[in-house]
Amino acid sequence: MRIQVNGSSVETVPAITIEGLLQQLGYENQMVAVAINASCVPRQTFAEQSLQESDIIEILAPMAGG
Amino acid sequence: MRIQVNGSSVETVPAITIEGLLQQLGYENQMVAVAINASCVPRQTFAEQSLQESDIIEILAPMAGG
Amino acid sequence: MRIQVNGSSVETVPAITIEGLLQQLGYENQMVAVAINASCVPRQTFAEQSLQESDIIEILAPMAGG
Amino acid sequence: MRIQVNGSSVETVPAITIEGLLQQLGYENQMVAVAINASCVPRQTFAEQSLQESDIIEILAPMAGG
Amino acid sequence: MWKVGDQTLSSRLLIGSARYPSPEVLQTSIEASGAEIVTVSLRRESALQNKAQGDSRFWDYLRSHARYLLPNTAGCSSVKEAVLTAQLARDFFETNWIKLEVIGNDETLQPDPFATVEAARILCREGFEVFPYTTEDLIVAEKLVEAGCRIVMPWGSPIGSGQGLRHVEALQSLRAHLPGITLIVDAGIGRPSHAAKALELGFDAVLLNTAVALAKDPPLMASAFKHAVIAGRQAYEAGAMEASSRAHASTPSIGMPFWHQESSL
Amino acid sequence: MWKVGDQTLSSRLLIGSARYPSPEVLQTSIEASGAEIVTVSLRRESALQNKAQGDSRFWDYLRSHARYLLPNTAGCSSVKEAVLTAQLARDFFETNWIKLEVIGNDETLQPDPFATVEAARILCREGFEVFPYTTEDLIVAEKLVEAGCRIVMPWGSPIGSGQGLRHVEALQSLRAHLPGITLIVDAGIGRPSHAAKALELGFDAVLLNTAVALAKDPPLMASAFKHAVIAGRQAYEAGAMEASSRAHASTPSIGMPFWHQESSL
Amino acid sequence: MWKVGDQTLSSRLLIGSARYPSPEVLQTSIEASGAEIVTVSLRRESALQNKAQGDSRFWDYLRSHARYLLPNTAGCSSVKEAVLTAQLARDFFETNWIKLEVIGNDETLQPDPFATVEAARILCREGFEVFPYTTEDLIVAEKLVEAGCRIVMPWGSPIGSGQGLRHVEALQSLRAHLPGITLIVDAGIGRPSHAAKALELGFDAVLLNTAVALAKDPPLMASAFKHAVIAGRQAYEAGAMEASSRAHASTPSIGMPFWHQESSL
Amino acid sequence: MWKVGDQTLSSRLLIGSARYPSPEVLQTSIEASGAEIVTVSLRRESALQNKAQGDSRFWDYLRSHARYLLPNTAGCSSVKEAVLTAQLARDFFETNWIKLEVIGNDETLQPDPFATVEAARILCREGFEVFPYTTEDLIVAEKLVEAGCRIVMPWGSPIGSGQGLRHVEALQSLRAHLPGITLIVDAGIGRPSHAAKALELGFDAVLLNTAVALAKDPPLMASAFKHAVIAGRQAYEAGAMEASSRAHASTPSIGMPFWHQESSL
Repeated sequence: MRIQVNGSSVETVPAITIEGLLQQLGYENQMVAVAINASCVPRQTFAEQSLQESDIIEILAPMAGG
Repeated sequence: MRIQVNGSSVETVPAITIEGLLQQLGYENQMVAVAINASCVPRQTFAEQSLQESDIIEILAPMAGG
Repeated sequence: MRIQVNGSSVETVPAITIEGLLQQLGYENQMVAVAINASCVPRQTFAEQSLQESDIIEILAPMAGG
Repeated sequence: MRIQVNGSSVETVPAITIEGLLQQLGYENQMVAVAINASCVPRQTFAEQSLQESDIIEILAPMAGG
Repeated sequence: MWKVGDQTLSSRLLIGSARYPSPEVLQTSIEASGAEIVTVSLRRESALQNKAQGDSRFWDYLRSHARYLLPNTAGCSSVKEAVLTAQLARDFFETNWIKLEVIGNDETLQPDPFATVEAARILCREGFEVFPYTTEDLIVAEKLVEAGCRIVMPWGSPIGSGQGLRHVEALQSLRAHLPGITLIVDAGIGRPSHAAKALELGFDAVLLNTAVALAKDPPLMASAFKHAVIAGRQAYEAGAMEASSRAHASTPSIGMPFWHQESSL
Repeated sequence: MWKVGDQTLSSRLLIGSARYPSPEVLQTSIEASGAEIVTVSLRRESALQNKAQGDSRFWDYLRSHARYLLPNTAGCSSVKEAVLTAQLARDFFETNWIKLEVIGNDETLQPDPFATVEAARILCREGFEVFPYTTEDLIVAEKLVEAGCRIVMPWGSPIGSGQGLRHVEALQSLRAHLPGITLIVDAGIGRPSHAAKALELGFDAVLLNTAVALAKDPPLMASAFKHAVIAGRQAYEAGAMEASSRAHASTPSIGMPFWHQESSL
Repeated sequence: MWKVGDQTLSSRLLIGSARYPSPEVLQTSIEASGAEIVTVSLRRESALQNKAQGDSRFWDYLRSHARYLLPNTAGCSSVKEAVLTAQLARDFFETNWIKLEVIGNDETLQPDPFATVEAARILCREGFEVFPYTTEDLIVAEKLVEAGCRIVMPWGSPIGSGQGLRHVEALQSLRAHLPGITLIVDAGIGRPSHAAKALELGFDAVLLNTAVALAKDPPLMASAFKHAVIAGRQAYEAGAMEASSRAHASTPSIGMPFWHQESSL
Repeated sequence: MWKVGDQTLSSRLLIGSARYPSPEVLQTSIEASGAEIVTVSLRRESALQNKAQGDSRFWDYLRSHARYLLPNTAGCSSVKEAVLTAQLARDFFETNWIKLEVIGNDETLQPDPFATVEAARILCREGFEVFPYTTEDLIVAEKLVEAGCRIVMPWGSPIGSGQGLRHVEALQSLRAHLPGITLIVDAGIGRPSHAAKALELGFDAVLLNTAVALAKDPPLMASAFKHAVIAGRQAYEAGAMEASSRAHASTPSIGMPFWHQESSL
């Protein structure tokens, strides 16, 4: 299926979990925060939470801030 | 009947009009603005608008302002 | 004889008066102030005051000022 | 003889030295600076320097300062 | 000439009518000021006792002489009060102009930006020309414009303090970001130099009261302000020099006689 | 009306004649300013080449129209130069008035207090009416008075900088300590609000040049300053209110209708 | 020692982690500053390319060394964005602290008081400890407190401008009216003297970033700020003298020798 | 470490010894300040009555603990007095250091630039290391340097007023024009932020007295100033950012999630 990740189109297996997506994209060892369709996804649910066609995903990482 | 005018209790005939009240209180030749129960009463209705028991009346006059 | 006028060397007849010098230099109709060797020369003495070899003359005119 | 010390009149023996004066006034154990007639007197000359009738003496001591 | 709301005016001074030593001084001060807009208020009439004395002279004069009256909502501290006061004033003074003042703190007399914006929205919808008293906050001013205001009146400094323009950069920012809005500095003007400065910054006008009313000679001070707003506006139109951190000789340095050159050795 | 030296004047604005885009603009600016005193200078005449052009128009105009000329010693940096320049100016301009300027630093154009006082002493003895350009330093001003000056001209800020009055407290102290002396703020005035402020502080007049000459529209700016000095002086005479750190309601709070009382609950 | 939220801290300096020349300089600067709270942000990870380089060193360091992280909502300009960013940050950084920043104007980076108050209300209800970035407006600050904030962070001047405290009287008013609230000056601090001044006024702490990050020598500047906040706080506790408009001799004038009395003749 | 005269010092704070509530408080304050130079004075001893009490404790402590004493000529208002006082102090305190203070006005306690320069010239010729108290006037400072001074001490504001640095641009000009001279801000420092600012501007040190002595807790205030001069000096050495009139985001704006882009629509 096709979803949006950080503004780019990405092809995944259907009903992929967030954990699965992060593995697919090479983030497995990194700490990130994830929002689906502008809602916050708690980190402890990454393994269960599965995605749907056309979902808009944001993967965020810590950065310097003022 | 008994109403409140500018914070004081006043005894009037029942269903007195605003015009009647202004006469009773000695305002007849003065220009004033009137509110009944915190609502503005247009001047042209002073002759018709009658009051009810316990109404709260404010009679306001022009004053210096900054 | 040779004198300095406003920083330039000028050749004149000997013992020329200031009035003579101003004529020679083309200032006759202009109002100017004159200093000889850093001393002020009153205007009413321009006709009598004669110059000497090597004198340093400043001819000044009115200008805008703040 | 009579001299002025810090604005007051003081009676001393004639030709008293500064050291003598300081003893007479009870300053012997204190560090002070001394001026005679508005001139500075070096401390090491206190024993020799003698005073004259009508001298004006200032005895100064260290004080807080900003 | 400039426009405020739909009216064209000559004077860029708006004047308050309060705190004068007497109605006569008020009258001569307003005349000396050249102001065409005078602010007024509505208050409880204590009719029975002293009606038709002092204050009625005040009102008779203003009614016949002030070109435009600008009623205010002074003393209001909630949306409801301010809206009701505005409605009463419209009916009484027969004008849709209202100086909207919703106070957020009784000690500092600061405007409450939240209540002011909300009241402005209601009053603009009801057809009022709202003159809102506000701070120099750009975001609040933008919300007032969104709410329908064509005029915004930032304070210079606290009401009646006479401190002049406290936050000049913020006022400049307001002017730069709201080019199409009529901006009037209201409150805090203490001296003609403050008024001149507001106009120099491109503000359209100033509104003041205490600075004239509490001067030792109010009519003379009113005249001083009349000149100050002319001075400030002309300076704005004349395009002032930029201030510089360095000195620049005004008298040209060319043609210096020799003794000048010498002395620099 | 006020007095400077032995003359009685109406205008409290003294204006410089330098840096204008053209002699015509100079002329209309001076007229628009209402100034009765115009500063001028003396410089080497480059006679042979371009005599009687631009500059002679300048001079013809000033000679016939300026009520009082005030020659300066601009560019001098020693006592000797300044005294000589003053003597030449007196002879040429037929006035004992001299704006004494002895510069101590070519970059900041600050006055040299030591040379200024010494030159002032010499010139006062020679019968000049000395208008000394100085800082806001009270002690230096007192020395100038001791030297014979009846007029003292502290700077507002560096010459041509347009920064206005940099050291307001020091200027106030000067005014307070020298009540009988004519005090004119010279240098640094950039905008009418600066001029108004100087007059509000009790200064007798201001002298300026660059602020008018370098405005985009010099005659309009000259008019702006004319109004500003009137505003400032009237304010001084009218007795301005004291500024306060607190707010004070201008509209009286008596007679508030009940909904005001409610809202404070 | 002081309290912010439920934590007890020694240092009254909060420091940002952005704009440093390198992660090493960031690290030594934070250490030199003595700050216990470091602000951070969340942004889109461009994972595939450059993961685990520069930025992960940054994160590894902060995770292990910063005593408290304070995530921000920088760049948000609506309530919805700010709330979502706060929720993500809480989950990621495992803290309920959030520096709430809702920008009202992209050029001036001013806070939007309306959106900030609304977002603060939502976040406080959700159990966040909200550190709201706001102006010096007292009424807005009071609304933030009403919304549940125990901390209010007024700006000193625009973000990154380094102008220091622009509106000192307004900040003093804020301190005086909100005695029980933790007040932190955020934004605009450019120099240690600015930080010291904020603390002298009774503010509980300062938050800064650019002033250290863009100094030529950031760790040394961080140390400078460490000393400045100590200086400012000690001064506040020590009870500073009142400033006076007049001079007062420090050296006592008693016991002057006679030549002093003479010279005054 | 820095040099003043021929001595190398750690602390950039010079402290006065007057106006403390007690000799004990003076002592703990000096210790807390870290100052190595303490100013003192000479006055008429009223020996007969109360000799060797309070004041002798003061003197015993200073003699044994202050690393350097700096006697002053406080109260002098003529060249003659100042020179004599300096000579007595040299003999008594066994130091050629002298804080030269020649007052020109008893109310404002301003220095007399004329007498100060003349006295400085005499004292420098006699081998003194002169620390002259002066204004921020560049020309006067240059004359002091010409007279032989290696140190110049401009005031920040009037003695004992606590107003801080009144004329910042003038102080900056002084620093820029006298790069090789030791510049110490003397007088007017009221708070640590003032001291920090002086150091940030590149001044070598500050001398203060009243700000510590009249604090409610002088030793704590002394410590505050100790930190402030460290902060200010480190900031100067660390190269502070330039202040800007505009805002600049500290948190980078790259990598914003989509909802940020949306909200700007």
